[in-house]
Amino acid sequence: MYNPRYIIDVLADNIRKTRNPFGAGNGTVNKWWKGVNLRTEGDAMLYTGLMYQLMPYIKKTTKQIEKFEDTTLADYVGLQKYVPKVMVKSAFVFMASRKDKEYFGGILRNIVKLLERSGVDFFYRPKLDYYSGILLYDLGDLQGFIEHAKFVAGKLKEKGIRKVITVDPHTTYALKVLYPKYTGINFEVKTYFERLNFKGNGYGKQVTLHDPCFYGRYLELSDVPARILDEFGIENVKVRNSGKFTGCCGGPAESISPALTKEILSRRYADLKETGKPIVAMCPICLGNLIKAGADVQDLSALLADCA
Amino acid sequence: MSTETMKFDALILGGGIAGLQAALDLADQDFKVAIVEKDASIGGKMIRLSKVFPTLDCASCITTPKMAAAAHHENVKIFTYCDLESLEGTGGKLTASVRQKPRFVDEDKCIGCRQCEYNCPVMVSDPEQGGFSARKAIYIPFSNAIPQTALMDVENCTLCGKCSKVCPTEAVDYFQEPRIFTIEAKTAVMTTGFELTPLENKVQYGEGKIPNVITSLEMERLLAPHGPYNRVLRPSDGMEPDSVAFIQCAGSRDKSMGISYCSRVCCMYAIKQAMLLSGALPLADIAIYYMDIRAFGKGYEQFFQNAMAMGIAFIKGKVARIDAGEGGAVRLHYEAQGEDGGVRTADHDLVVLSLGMVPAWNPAGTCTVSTGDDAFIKTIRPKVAPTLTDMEGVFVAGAAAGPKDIVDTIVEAGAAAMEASKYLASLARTVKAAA
Amino acid sequence: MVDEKRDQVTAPGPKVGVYVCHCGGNISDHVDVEKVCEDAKGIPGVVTVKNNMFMCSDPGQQLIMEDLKNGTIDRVVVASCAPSLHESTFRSAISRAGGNPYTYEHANIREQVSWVHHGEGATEKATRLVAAAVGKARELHPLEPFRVDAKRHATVIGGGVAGLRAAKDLADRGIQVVLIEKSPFLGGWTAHWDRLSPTEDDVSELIPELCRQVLDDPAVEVHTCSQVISFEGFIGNFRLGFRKEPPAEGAYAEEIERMKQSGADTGDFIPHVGVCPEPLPEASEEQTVETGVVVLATGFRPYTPRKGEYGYGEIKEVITLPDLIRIIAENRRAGGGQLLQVNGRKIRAMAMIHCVGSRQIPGIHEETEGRPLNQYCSRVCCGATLHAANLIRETHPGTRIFDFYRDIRTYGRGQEEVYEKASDNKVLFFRFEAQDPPEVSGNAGEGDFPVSVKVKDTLTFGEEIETKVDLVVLAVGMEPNDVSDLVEMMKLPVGADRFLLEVHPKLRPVELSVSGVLVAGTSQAPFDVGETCAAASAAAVKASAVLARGGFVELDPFIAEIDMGKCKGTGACVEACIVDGALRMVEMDLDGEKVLRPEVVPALCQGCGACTAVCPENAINVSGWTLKQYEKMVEMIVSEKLAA
Amino acid sequence: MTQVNPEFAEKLEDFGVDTTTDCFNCGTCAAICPLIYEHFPRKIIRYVQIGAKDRILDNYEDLWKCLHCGLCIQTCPREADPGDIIMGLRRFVVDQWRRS
Amino acid sequence: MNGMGSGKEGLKEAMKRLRKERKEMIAAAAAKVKAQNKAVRAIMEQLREGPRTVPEIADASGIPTDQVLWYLASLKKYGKVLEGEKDGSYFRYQAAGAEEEQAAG
Amino acid sequence: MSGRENEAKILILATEDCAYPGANAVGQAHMSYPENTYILRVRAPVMFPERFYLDCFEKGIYGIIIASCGVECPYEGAYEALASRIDKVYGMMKERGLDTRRLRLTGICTVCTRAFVKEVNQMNELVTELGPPGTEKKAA
Repeated sequence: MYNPRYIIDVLADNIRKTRNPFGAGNGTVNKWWKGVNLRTEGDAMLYTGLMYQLMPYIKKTTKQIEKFEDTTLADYVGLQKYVPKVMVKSAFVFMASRKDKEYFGGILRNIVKLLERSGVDFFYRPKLDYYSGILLYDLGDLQGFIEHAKFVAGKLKEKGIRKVITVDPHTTYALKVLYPKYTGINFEVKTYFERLNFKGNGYGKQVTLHDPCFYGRYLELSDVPARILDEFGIENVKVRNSGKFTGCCGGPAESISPALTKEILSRRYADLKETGKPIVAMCPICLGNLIKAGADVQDLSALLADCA
Repeated sequence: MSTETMKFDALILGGGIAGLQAALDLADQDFKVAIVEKDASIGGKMIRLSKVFPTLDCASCITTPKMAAAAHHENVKIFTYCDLESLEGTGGKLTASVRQKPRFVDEDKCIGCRQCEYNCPVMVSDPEQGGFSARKAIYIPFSNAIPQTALMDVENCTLCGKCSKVCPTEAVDYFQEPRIFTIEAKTAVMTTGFELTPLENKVQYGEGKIPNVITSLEMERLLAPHGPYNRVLRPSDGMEPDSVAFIQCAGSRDKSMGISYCSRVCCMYAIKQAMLLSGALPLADIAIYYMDIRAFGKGYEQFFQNAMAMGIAFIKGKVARIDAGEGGAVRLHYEAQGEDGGVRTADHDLVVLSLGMVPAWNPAGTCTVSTGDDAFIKTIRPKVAPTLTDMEGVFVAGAAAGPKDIVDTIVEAGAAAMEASKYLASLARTVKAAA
Repeated sequence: MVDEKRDQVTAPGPKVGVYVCHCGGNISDHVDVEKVCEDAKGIPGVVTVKNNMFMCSDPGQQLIMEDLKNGTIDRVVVASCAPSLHESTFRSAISRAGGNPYTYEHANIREQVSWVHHGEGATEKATRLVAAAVGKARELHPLEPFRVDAKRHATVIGGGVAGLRAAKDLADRGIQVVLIEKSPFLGGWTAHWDRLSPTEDDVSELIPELCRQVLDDPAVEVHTCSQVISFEGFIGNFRLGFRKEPPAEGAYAEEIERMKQSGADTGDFIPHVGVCPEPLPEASEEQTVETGVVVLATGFRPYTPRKGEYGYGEIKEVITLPDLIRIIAENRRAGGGQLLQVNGRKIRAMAMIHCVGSRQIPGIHEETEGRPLNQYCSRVCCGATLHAANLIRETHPGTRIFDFYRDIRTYGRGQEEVYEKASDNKVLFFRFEAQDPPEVSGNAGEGDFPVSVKVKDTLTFGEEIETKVDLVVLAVGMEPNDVSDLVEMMKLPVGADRFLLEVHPKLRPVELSVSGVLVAGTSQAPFDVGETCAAASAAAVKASAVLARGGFVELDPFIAEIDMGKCKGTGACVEACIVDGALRMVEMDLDGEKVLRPEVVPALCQGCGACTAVCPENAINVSGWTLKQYEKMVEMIVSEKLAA
Repeated sequence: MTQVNPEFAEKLEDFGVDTTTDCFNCGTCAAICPLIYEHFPRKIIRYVQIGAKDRILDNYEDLWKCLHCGLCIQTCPREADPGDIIMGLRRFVVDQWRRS
Repeated sequence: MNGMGSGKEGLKEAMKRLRKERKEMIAAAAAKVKAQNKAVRAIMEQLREGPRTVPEIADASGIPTDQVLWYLASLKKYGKVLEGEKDGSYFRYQAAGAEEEQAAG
Repeated sequence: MSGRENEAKILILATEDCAYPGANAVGQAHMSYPENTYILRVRAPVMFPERFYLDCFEKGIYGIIIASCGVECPYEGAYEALASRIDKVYGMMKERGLDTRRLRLTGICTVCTRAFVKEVNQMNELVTELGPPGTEKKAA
C-alpha cells in the first residue's frame, strides 16, 4: 500500500488550491452539460459533486499507481508523482480517455432525462457544482474537509440554494450528513431516483442490483431503487448480500492500496455473478470497479433511461 | 349477539407451564380458575421441548402431569384455541371477552381417534415439527396434546368430505362459527409466554434462507422422541450430520437486531442440546460459539463443566455471518480470540441459531397492562413483589415478564398465584367488612 | 345374567361388571370386541358384560350407572383407551351412581392393544387384560381419602427477605405465623446492601417497608435471637421448639455497635445492619409452637476469601464486594466527591475481580481444610459488581475501574443494560481463563499505586497486561448459611453444593422431601432479591394450599394399611420404609397382650409399597395396590381357561 | 507486559472517538470486515481501550486499509460503530502528523 | 349415519355454498394435493424397487432432496414408509407395504 | 402367531409415572411390538417381594421387564431398594436354574418409545430362544 500520509497531503493540497482532488480545474473536468439544454433557475439544483466526471481520471490514475504498489519504488514513485500539480497543469487532463469521458457524461445526461420525464423542477449551474470533499473526510483529514465543505456550502448558501438533487452516494452522504454536522448549513438532499415518479416499461428484464455501501447502510436508501425496478416491471434477482448487508466494491481503498481494492472487488464480483444476471450499479466508484472487473454492468440511470 | 358469561375467581391467560402452575396453585386453594389458551392444546412451549436442563429429564414427563392435573382439576376449566379480545375492569371485577376460534370439529363429540387425520388427503407442513414433516388439513395438534381434539385448517381443506365420512362421532362441522363468550373473574394472571426472535430479522444469519440453518426450537423437535425424523438429520437432504454448531446470542444482546437484553436461557439450552446430540450422534463434532456462557442457575455451572468434559467445543467469539457452503454445508465466519486467533471460517453440516425470546403477546389494545422497554410485561415491584403489574388485580409470571428458564418460571408462577390468592382474600375481607 | 355355576365359585364375592369400548373402530378394527365380551362372561366374578361404541359417551356411562344403581354390580371394569384419558371419567360416573370410585379398574386395550397389535393375537391379549382387570377388581375395596387434622399455622425460619416475604404472604392468607430469626435483626444480608441492581431499589426503604408489614401484622409473631432446638411431627402437625437467648459473646458485635451508634429505636432501620424489632433478650427462654407447615428461609453468607486469595488478608487494599457496597453508601452519605474514598484514602483506580469463591474448578482451585470448592455460579455477583461500578463511576467520575471477568453473567431483566452502562461509564474489562487468574501484588514499587493487578487478557490476544490500582475488590460469591443443626434435626436433604435440595427443580421446586417443609430463597441456591421473593411467595402458596381447607389436609387413600390379624410384629416394614417416621413400632394391646406392632402415619406415607415387599406375612399393603391384586392379575394372564 | 493507559481513550474523544468502551470484544466486526486481516478492526479498538497509543501510531497504515464500508457498524451488537472509530483514529493520526 | 332426508339435502346445499365461498382456497389446496400425490407416487415408485436414500430418490425422481426428505418423514409418520439401514451418512427408506402405497397415491 | 410364541408371556411392570405412559406413547405413535406382552401399572415396583418374581416364573411367565422411572423415581430411595432386591432375585433365580436375563430392570420415560420397543423386542427374542422357564437347566 501507499503511505497515506503522502496521499492525504497531495489530495488536500489539490483541493485547497483547485477545489478538486486531482488538481484539475472544475471547468476542465465538468463538461458533460455542454449541449444539454438545462435551466439555471428552478426549484432544486442538480448537484453531481463531480464524482461521475472524475471517474475517467480515477481510472487512469489507478492504473498507473497499481504498477508500483508494494514495490520498493512505491515510496519514491508513489501517487504524488502521478497527481502532482505539475501534471495537472500539463498533461493530466488529457490522460483520461475520451471514450470514458463520454461514457460517464452519458450517465449524467440520462439522469437529466429521467428527471425531466418525471417533471421535476430542477436546474443546473456548472459553476456551483463542486466536488464535495468526501475523500478528505474518508482519509481522516477532517480539517481539510471542513475547510472545503465550508467553502462549498457557503457558496451554495450564498446563491440561495436550498434543495439539491444528488446522483451518487458519496456526495449524497456528504451533503446530507456531513455538511450539516461540520458546516452547520442544511440542504434538502434527495437523490435523483427518489424524485422519479413515472413507471417505465422493462417487463421481462432481469437484473441484479448492487447496492453501494452508503445507500445500503449509511443512508438506508436501497429499497428505493428496488421499488423503482419493481414498478418498471424489472425483476431484481437478489444477490445474497444486499441492502444493509451489501458488500463493498473495494473502491474506497483505491488511492491507498489498489491491490486491496482488487481483492475485495473480486470477492464482491463473485457474489454478484452468482445470480447470472446483468449487474446494475448506482455509484460511480462501484460502476468503475465492476467495469474494471469485466462485469456486465450498467448504471441504474442507463437502465431506467432505456426503459423510460 | 348475546354472549354467554361464566364466572371464576381467577383468569389465567396462557396455558403454558407458567399458566398451568399458577392455575394449579390457585385451584389447590379452592379458587375457581379459568385458563384461556390461544393454541389448540395447553402445554405451551415446554411440551414441545425434548429434554430439559439441568436434570435432563424429558420435558413431557414434567409437563404432562401438570397438564393432566389442570385438565382434571375440579376447580379448573380450560378454554383452548381462544383469543382474548379485551380485559376490562378493576378492583375484583375483571371482564374478559374471549373469542374461541372455530376448530370445525365439535369439541364435545371428538374422541381424538384421529380417523379424520389418517383419511385426509392434504399434507401440510407441520409447524409443530419445524415444518420438517407434514400433518393433515385436519389433525390433532400433537401426540400429547390436551385436549385430544382435532381441528381443521380450512386454508388447506379441499372440502372433500372424507373426514366427515370417517368420523365415528359426527364431530366434523364444516360450518362452525367462532364463539364469543365472557369470563368474569376477580383476578387474572398473565402467563402469555414467549416466541423466538424472528429469523427474518437476521440478515447476517441468512434470514432463514440458508439450508441446514435451523432454530433452537427446531432442534428441540429433531431431538424429541416424537420428532419429524425420529432422529437428528439435516433437513436439506437427510444426511446424519457429522458436525453441528450452535450460534449463541443469535437474537439477544444485539442492538443491531433491536434486542439488547440477554435471553437468559439460550446458553443452557444450547449446552443441553449439544449434550443430547453427543448422545444421539456420538461421532459428531459439536461446537458452541459464544460470547459469555451464562450458566447461572442451580446446577447449571456444573452442567456446563460436564459438557466441556464431554468434548463439546466452546469457541469464544460471536459468529458474524453465515453463508451457504458446499454440498449443503453451512459456513460460519467468526473471529477466534486468544493468542493464535484470527478471522476464521468453519463449515458445519447443521447449524443451530440459539435464538432469543420476544414476548408472545402485547397487551396493548386488549387491556391496560403496560410493557417495559423490552416489550415484555412491566412489573412494578420487581424486587419485593415480582409479579405485580400496573393493572390492579392483574399479575404476571414466566416469560411474559421477561426471558426466563423453566425453573424460574415455575417458581414465579407460584409467586403470582400467591399474589392472586392474597388479592382474592383481601377482596373477601373487604366484602366481609362491608357486610 | 348371573351364571349359577360360577356364582358358587365367587359367592358371596364382589359382582364385577365388564364394559368394553369399540372406540369407534379404534379398538374394534383390530380387536374382536364381541369375542372379548363373550369370553369375558366366563371370567370368574363377572356378572355382566356390555359393550358400546363409546363407553366414555353419556350413553356408555349410563350403562354402568344403571347396573350400579340397581345393584347388579359392585365392581366395574372398563376396557377402553389409556387410563390417563378416561379413568377419572368412569370413577366420577361411579360416584354419581352412588358407588365408591375406588371399586374401579381399567383395562387399556387401545394404546396397549389395538394400536400396537393387529390380527388375532390382539383379541386374545385384550381378553387377558380384561381378565386381569377383573382379577384385580375382585380384590378392590372401597377407599376414602385420608384426612389429617392440620394446624392453620406456619413457622418461618429466617428473617431475611425470603422469610419476611413468606411470613407476610401467609399472614395475608389468614394463616398464623411464627417467624424465628437467629440474629437480633431482620432483613438478612439484603439489609447490608445499598441500592439493588438493576432496579436501583434502595434497601433503606425496601427493608423497613417489608419489616413494618410483618411487624404490624397481628397474625405474625416475630422472635429474634432465637434458634430452633427441637422438631417433630408431620405435615399439619409439627411441634417445633426454639430457644431465645442473648447473643453469644462477640456475636453480631459489629452490627450491635452500629446499632448503638445510630441511636436507632427498635423497629428502625439501621443501614448495613437491618431492623432490630425487639430489645435484646437478657435471659434464655424456650418455647414450643404447634405448626402445620415450616418454611426454611435460612439464607446465605458471602464467601470469605481464603487468606492470600488475590492478596486477601495480606494486602490491606484488597476488600470484598460487600465491603465496597458499604463504602459506596458511606461515600454518598458523606456527599460524594470526584474520587471514591476508603478510610480517607482517595481511590484513583480500582480493580474488580469476578468469580471469587464461585465457579471453582477442582484441579485449578485449591480445596482447603473444611472448605469444599464452590463449583456453582453465584448468579448475582456479575450484576452487583457492575452495578457498584456504575454507582462509583457516576458519583465519583475520577475513579477509574478495571473489571476482570471470566464470563459476564448479567442474565436477568435489566441486567444486560447494567453491563452496557458500565461500558458506557468507561469501565474497562479484561477477561481471564480459570487457569490464568489475575495476579494481585502489593507495593508495586513503581509510581505511587500500592497494588498491581496483572492478567493474561484473552481480549487482548492473550497478552500480559498490568493495571496499577489503589483498591482491589473481590466479587465474592454466596455460600449457604450453616444449618447443619436444622439438617440434622429436620432430616433435610442437602445437595452437593451444600444448599438445601428441593424435591425436583421443576415439579416441586420449593418443597423438600419432608412433607410440609418448604424452602425459600438463598438457602436453596443463589438468588437475587426479586428471585428470592418469588421463591418465598411460591413456598407460601404451597403452604397455603396445604392449609387452605381449614382444619385438615386431604391425602390420597393409597397408603400402607396393616392387617393386624396377620402381623407378627417383626418390624421388617419399619426397617424397609423409605420415609423416616411413616411407619413406627408402637406398643398396643392385642388380645389382652401388650405387643409391639407397626403403625402407619398416614400423613407421611407415600404409598410406595417398600414395606409390602419385606413383610413375611404379607400383612402390610398399599390400599388399592395390594400384592394380592397383582398375584390375581398374573394368574388371569396365564390362565389356561382363557386360551384361545 | 503492557501497561494500561485509559487516558488515551479519553484524549481521542476530541476526534469523535467516544464509543471504544462500548465494544465488548465479541469479534463480529473483525469477522465481517471484508479486509479479513487478522483481528482488524477489533484489535485496533482493543488497543484504544487499553491505551496502547504507540501501537496505533506504529501501525497507522492499517487504519487506511479500512474501506469505511460500514459492515462492522451495521453489525456491531453494541452499536460501538467500529468503522467510525477507525475514521476517528485517522483524524487523530493526521492531527499528530500535522502537529509534528 | 342416520339423519338422512331433508337434513342431508340442506347439508348438501350448504356445502355447495361453502365450496363456492372458498373456491380459490379449495383450488389452491386441490392443486397442492395433486402435486403432492404426484411426488408421493414418484417417491413410492422408487421405494418399490428397493430401499433408497434421499439423494438416490432425488436423483431418480428429480424432486429436490429437501422435499424428498419431507415426504419421507411425512409418509413415515402416517405409516406408509419405514426407515431402514444406514448407508454411509444416509438412511435407506422402504415402503411399508404395497397396499399402503395405493392409499397414498 | 403360533401358539407357542403366544405362550411365551412377558410381564411388564410399568410405573404409573413414567413407563406406563411411555408404553401408551408407543401406542400413540402406532409402533408395534409382540402381543405376548402384558403391561401392569404399578406405583413403585419396590413393593414386590422376591418371591413374587419367582412365583410369576412358576406360574408360567417367561420374562419380566420392570420398567421403572429409574433414578428419577418419585419415591426417593425406592429405586435403590428395588435395585438391590433385584440383585437378590437374580441370586435366587440362579439357584433355581433360571436364566437371569428373564428378569430385567430398566428405566423408561413417558416418551421413551424406542427404548420401550427395544426392551420388549429383546426380551421377546430372548424368551423365544430360552423356551419356558425352568427348561434351561435341562438344556444345559
